[in-house]
Amino acid sequence: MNRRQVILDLKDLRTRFHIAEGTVYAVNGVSLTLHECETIAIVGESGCGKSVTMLSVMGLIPVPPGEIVSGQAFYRGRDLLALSEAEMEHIRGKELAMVFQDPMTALNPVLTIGRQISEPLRVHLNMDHATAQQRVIELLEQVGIPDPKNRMNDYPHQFSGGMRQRAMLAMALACAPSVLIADEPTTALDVTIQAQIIELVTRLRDALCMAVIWITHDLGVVAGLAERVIVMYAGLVVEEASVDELYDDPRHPYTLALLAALPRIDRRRDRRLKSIPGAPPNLLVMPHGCPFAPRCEFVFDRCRAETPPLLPVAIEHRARCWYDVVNGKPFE
Amino acid sequence: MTRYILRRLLQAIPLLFVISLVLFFLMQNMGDPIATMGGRNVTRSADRERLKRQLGLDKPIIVQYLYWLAGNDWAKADLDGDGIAETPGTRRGVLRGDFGLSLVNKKPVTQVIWERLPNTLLLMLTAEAMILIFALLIGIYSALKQYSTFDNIITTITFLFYSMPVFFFALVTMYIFAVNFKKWGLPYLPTVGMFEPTAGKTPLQVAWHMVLPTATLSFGFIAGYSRYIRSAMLEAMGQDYVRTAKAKGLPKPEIVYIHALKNAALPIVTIIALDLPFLLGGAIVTERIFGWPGMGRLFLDHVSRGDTPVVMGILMMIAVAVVIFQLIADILYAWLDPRIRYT
Amino acid sequence: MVIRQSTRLFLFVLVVVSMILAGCAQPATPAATQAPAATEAPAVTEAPSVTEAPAATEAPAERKVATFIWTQEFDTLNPYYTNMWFSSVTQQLYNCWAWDFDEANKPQPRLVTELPSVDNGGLSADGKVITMKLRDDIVWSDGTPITSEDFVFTYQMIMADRNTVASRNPYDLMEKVEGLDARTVVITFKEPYAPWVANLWRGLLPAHVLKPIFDQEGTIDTAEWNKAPTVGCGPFVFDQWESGSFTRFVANEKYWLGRPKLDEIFFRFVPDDASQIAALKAGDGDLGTFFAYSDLPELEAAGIKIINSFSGYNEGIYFNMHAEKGHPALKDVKVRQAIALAFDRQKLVDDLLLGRTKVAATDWDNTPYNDPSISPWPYDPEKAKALLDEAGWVDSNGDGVRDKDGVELVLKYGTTTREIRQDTQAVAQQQLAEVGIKLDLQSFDPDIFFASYAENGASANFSLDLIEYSDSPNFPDPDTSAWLCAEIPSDENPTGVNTSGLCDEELDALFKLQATQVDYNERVQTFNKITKMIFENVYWLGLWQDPDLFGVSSRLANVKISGVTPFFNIMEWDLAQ
Amino acid sequence: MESIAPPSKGSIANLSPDVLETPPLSLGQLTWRRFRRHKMANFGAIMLILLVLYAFGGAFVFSEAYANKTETGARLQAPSREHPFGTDTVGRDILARTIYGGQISILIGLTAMLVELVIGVTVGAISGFFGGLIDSLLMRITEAVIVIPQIFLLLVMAKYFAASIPNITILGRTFSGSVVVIILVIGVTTWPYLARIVRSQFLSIKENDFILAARATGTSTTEIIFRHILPNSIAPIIVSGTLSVASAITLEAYISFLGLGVRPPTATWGNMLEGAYNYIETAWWLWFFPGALIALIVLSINFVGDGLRDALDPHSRAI
Repeated sequence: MNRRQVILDLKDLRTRFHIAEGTVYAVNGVSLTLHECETIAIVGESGCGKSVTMLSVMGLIPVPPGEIVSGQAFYRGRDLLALSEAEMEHIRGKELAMVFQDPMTALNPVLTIGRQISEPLRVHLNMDHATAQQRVIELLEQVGIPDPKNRMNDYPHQFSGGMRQRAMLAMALACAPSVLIADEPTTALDVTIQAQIIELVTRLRDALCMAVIWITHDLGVVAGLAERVIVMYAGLVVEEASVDELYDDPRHPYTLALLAALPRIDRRRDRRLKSIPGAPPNLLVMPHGCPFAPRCEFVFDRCRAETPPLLPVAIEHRARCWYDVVNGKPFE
Repeated sequence: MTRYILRRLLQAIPLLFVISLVLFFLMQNMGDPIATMGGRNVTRSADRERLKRQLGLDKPIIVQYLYWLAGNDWAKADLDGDGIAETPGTRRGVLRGDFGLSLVNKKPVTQVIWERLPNTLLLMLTAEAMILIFALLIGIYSALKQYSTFDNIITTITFLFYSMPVFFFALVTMYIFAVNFKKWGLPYLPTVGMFEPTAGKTPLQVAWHMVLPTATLSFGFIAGYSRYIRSAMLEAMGQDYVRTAKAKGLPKPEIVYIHALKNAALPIVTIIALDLPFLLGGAIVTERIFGWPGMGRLFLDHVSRGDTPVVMGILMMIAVAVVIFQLIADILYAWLDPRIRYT
Repeated sequence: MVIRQSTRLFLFVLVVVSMILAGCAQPATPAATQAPAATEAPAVTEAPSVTEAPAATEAPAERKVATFIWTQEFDTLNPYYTNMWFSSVTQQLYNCWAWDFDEANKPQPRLVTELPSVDNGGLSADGKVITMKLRDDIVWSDGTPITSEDFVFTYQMIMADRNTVASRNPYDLMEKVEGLDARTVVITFKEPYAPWVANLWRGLLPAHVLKPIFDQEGTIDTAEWNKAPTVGCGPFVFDQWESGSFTRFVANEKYWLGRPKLDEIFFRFVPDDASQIAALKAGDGDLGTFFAYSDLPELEAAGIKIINSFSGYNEGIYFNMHAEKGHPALKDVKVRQAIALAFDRQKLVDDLLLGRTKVAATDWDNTPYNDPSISPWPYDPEKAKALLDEAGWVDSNGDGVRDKDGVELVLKYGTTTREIRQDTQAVAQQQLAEVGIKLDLQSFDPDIFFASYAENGASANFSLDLIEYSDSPNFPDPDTSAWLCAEIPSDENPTGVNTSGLCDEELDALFKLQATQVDYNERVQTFNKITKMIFENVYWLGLWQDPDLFGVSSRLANVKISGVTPFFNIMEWDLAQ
Repeated sequence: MESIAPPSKGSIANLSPDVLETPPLSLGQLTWRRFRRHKMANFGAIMLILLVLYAFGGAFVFSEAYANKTETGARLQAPSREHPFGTDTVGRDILARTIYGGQISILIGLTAMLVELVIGVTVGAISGFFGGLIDSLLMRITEAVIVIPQIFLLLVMAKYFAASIPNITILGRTFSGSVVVIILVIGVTTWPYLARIVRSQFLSIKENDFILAARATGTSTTEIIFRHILPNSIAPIIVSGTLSVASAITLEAYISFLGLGVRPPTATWGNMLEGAYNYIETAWWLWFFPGALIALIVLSINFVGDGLRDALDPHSRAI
């Protein structure tokens, strides 16, 4: 078991969106824990509820149409979901920081980079203008932006994509948060930049002893980064394991499929990449039975009738499946 | 930037030239400025002929336009009707700042306009201030409270006001607040004018007389603008950078008024800058209904008497203002939006 | 820090505001300071020293101020530069005619000792020379005596090539105007000119003010005096004119017929009829005019006295009888008679004009040249139908409209956009439809309707068949050129005013004759013949006598109104005790 | 143990996953569905249908002759059983006149919109498609029209044409020539905004790959314009056309109100207001009914236009 202190503890989080067409069941009972200085990855296809889960924790779900139906999110023992908006303002950006997918749209185009980075400093640390400026320069230096003194007066459009994401990181790290939530921060970037950013986050994590939640749809990037992986599908956690365990011994057909779709240099060349048949489920309908059943190659009757619970399948390894992929038969 | 401004201004010259030409031609068929209007003195055919000659209205239209544009002090006119042009002209033309004399009252056009401009500006700027303040308040608030009861009520009301023709609004308010309030013995608003002649032109009087016209002018615009601000704000509030700002733990006012509004302001500022010059023209209908001595009424009075110099003067003034304000809008836009640079 | 931020919060709002201020306050401020300076300057320096200061010392009690409401603003205050009703009517306040007219429209000498006549030697036997004897005590409001020089100067100004005066009538018919001495003016006409009483010296220009300007500029078109005639010769003096808002006249202390009883007359420009009515009813105005008839009962109920001032205007229909362009039916007297008989004008007057006036019988009702023996055509639709049948206009194709030789009896009936005229059109359309005449209604803005033939004016280009308006510019004289053959508008005569296009040789001769008949009785005889011809031939169909309606509040006393010069006794007007 | 909500809650549980997927809808169906959900647009549409029924259906109740029938003895009567909306200054029935006036007002709104569409779409399309010299020339003209405030231009043009067009008779009804004038004048002064919208649509659409593809296969220019680009830019044209009807009706009222509109006896809601204006105090029914009808129809059209805007917006998130 992990000996480090649990810093973030999600219990049965359920989030829905009420839109004109009905209710979108986005997150349907997610529980997970995060320890200090630990990095976990949440993996899944687009629309499986990864981002919504974390946005719910951060209190960034627009209400309405969003609604957090139930659940708790304990951060150092305090339930974030029960906090008032004002109390949350003190935690967001200071204790929990978030980096978003597209740094082009996530940065305000009409404010300078420096100003946007200095905002959390002013708000949370009550820094005066000069101190904040100084700190911004340090931060930019830290994330590897050359000539930060001048560049801090630039506007986002004057930065390249990678630099923007570095600036985003600087902004998130400004108040030295305990938890950094990175919501697919490298998706919009090309591969070399992606690697640089990952390297940067790893370095900063180690330096600051920061817990990181890395949301991604790409199992490939997870390997060198996270300690544990949580696989989500249709708003549910379907498998949870340490990185090695997951790669070596995946237990959920969805994880299997994800891995099969992954090009791996350690596999035989002639093995063809497999795509997952079908489409992700329509979350306008409350899933009944196993949500992956329509696309699952091992599906049998029980899958359609009952939703499987998240069952322990090995040490610190749990999967949500009625089928024992190791033995090739349903569980008893 | 300077080059950009210069280029834009140079581009405007042919535009203004074409506008003035078209308007001038249009105006020639607008009625006879010499036609009698229930006159008490005889305007016999001899007088009509003489006046046409004296005012240069007997000249071909292109010559009239040329005189209007470039003056006629380099040409000679036949004033006594003997067929020989011997009197040198006195007009210097628009190009040299001479807009001519009003055919109605023989005053210089510039003076005629200057006399009315302050009144119009007083009314319109007050209205514009009201429009801005209320439109911002309503627009932002209803954007923040999207789909709330307040938002729904405001949306319905703004549509009502937006759709209501100005004169109908004016008549209804006049009927209620001026006519019926008086009938019911309540404190009532004045119907027309800028002040009570007995009370004199005191600031209080003018303010009191401005209530209804300002309200009439404002409501439609408040409705329109606030709809616009609402949607601009809604769009801005839905942007990723607002979520980022929220994720940073910024307090709500700062998110709304800096991160969202500064972006939403871009199109709003443009619209306002483009609308402003039209204020110079006053509001024809409002000024007529409330008897406000401004540019709109001036225009109406002089159009109805075929007073080409004054009508041209007013229209060209507005055209120039529009061109300048369009430029200002563009520069302002560039100033507000760092992504745009003009070269 | 936070304050810094919040100032920048509304930066863009401030930008907008500063834009407004920078862009607009700039021109507004100089205008606000300049404009009054331009108009007030003479008033401040001259008017108070003459009028207000003594008034303030002599009568510290309340100033007697009367407020008049005008629905149109003056164009100019120079009497020779305007044709406009409101401007012309106001001239009796600040300017002076050689003689003006009382409520019976009889001339009253003002600048002259007596009206020139053959008996007193003022009028030569051939009617060409008029000698005027000026009073000794007449002075301009600044104290300068009024002399024959002012008359000669006025004549010169009217005739000057570079002055765009509204009308030269009848000055261009004169041979010369001379000042025999300071008190004697001699006018010599080229031909005998009968209507001189009505048309001569409708206003006087101060030579001592305007001559220097004329000498310098070559024109008085742009003279400040035209807008601010601070030197005048009426019972009141101009004080202030704020464009679009008001004009103020104050008592002329130097008026030779005695200082007026009122201290100040304030004209308020209210462009809107409803507001005028409201202001009068509320007591915010003491005098108003140009009412809709339907407002009269209410005004009277509010204690406003309505004065019907007949000023020679008779609303009527001119028939387009142009030789080529007229509708064939209208050339037949029977059709014109039928129209007269089919249109119940008495009911029109009773209902739409609330019976406040009468059906006009002739174009000269209410002038001294009227023939009282003529009364309007009666309403007799049956007879009208009979006449139309007789004339060969029958409904042969059963479409409800009479026709003859394939021509439908459809007449284009045009007038101005004035409400009462449009209403009349609607009523006429219905009544004439009952006898099988179809009317196509059209209405025009006055400046388009009255524009000349050259400007394609609707009343002058013979595109209409029935043309409705009223006109009486020479009142109380009946002289009119609208019936002369020579005035038929055409390409050769693009400014002609004969809207009927009628050329009746006999009528033409009579009109030419009357214009030279200086003897009143002879002229009346000629006019009676003219009137009879027009009436019997229905060359013109009278609708109603169109009086000027004045509403006078009970606050005002001694109010008399003349049809020619409504404010002829304005100096006697007073506030009721 | 975690559990999903009990099955009973998912009443659609029996549906197969295929059914659960949103069925593909055509643009028309999609628009109609979105429009149906827009409450105010529905209200507007219903109101509009009622108003059109009022104006055109009312003609079966009252004849035009009745609407123009003067009864000078019964002038300025307040609303009564006989004349539910009262009578006007010459005793005409206001109810009947609002019916016939409504026809003309609606006619003006629709035809002025057509004139605007024809000019605006043509100019915008040519300008956007061909670009270059033609574009800058057309855009200068467009600017020239925009630079003068519309109401000023309207007044000047209304006066310009006022004297020149005679009455016309269509289908046995005589229309004042001024109706044609007003339609033309409104159409001719309102097109620049539409032209700009269409131009920008064309500019962005013509850069799309499918246009390149069409060109590559040798599709003719006319076909590209009419088959490919125009249908794709139809949404903003429809919305702006709808709103133009409302603004044309208002503009007609403005011009009439300022005394330069449609001439009597042809009634429009606008010119009925003009004369009524002097009776604000004495005969409120003269201005109230036509004024309220104008406000109502403009409101309805604006609601419908707003609904259409939302329904036709491809970026709209609502399904």
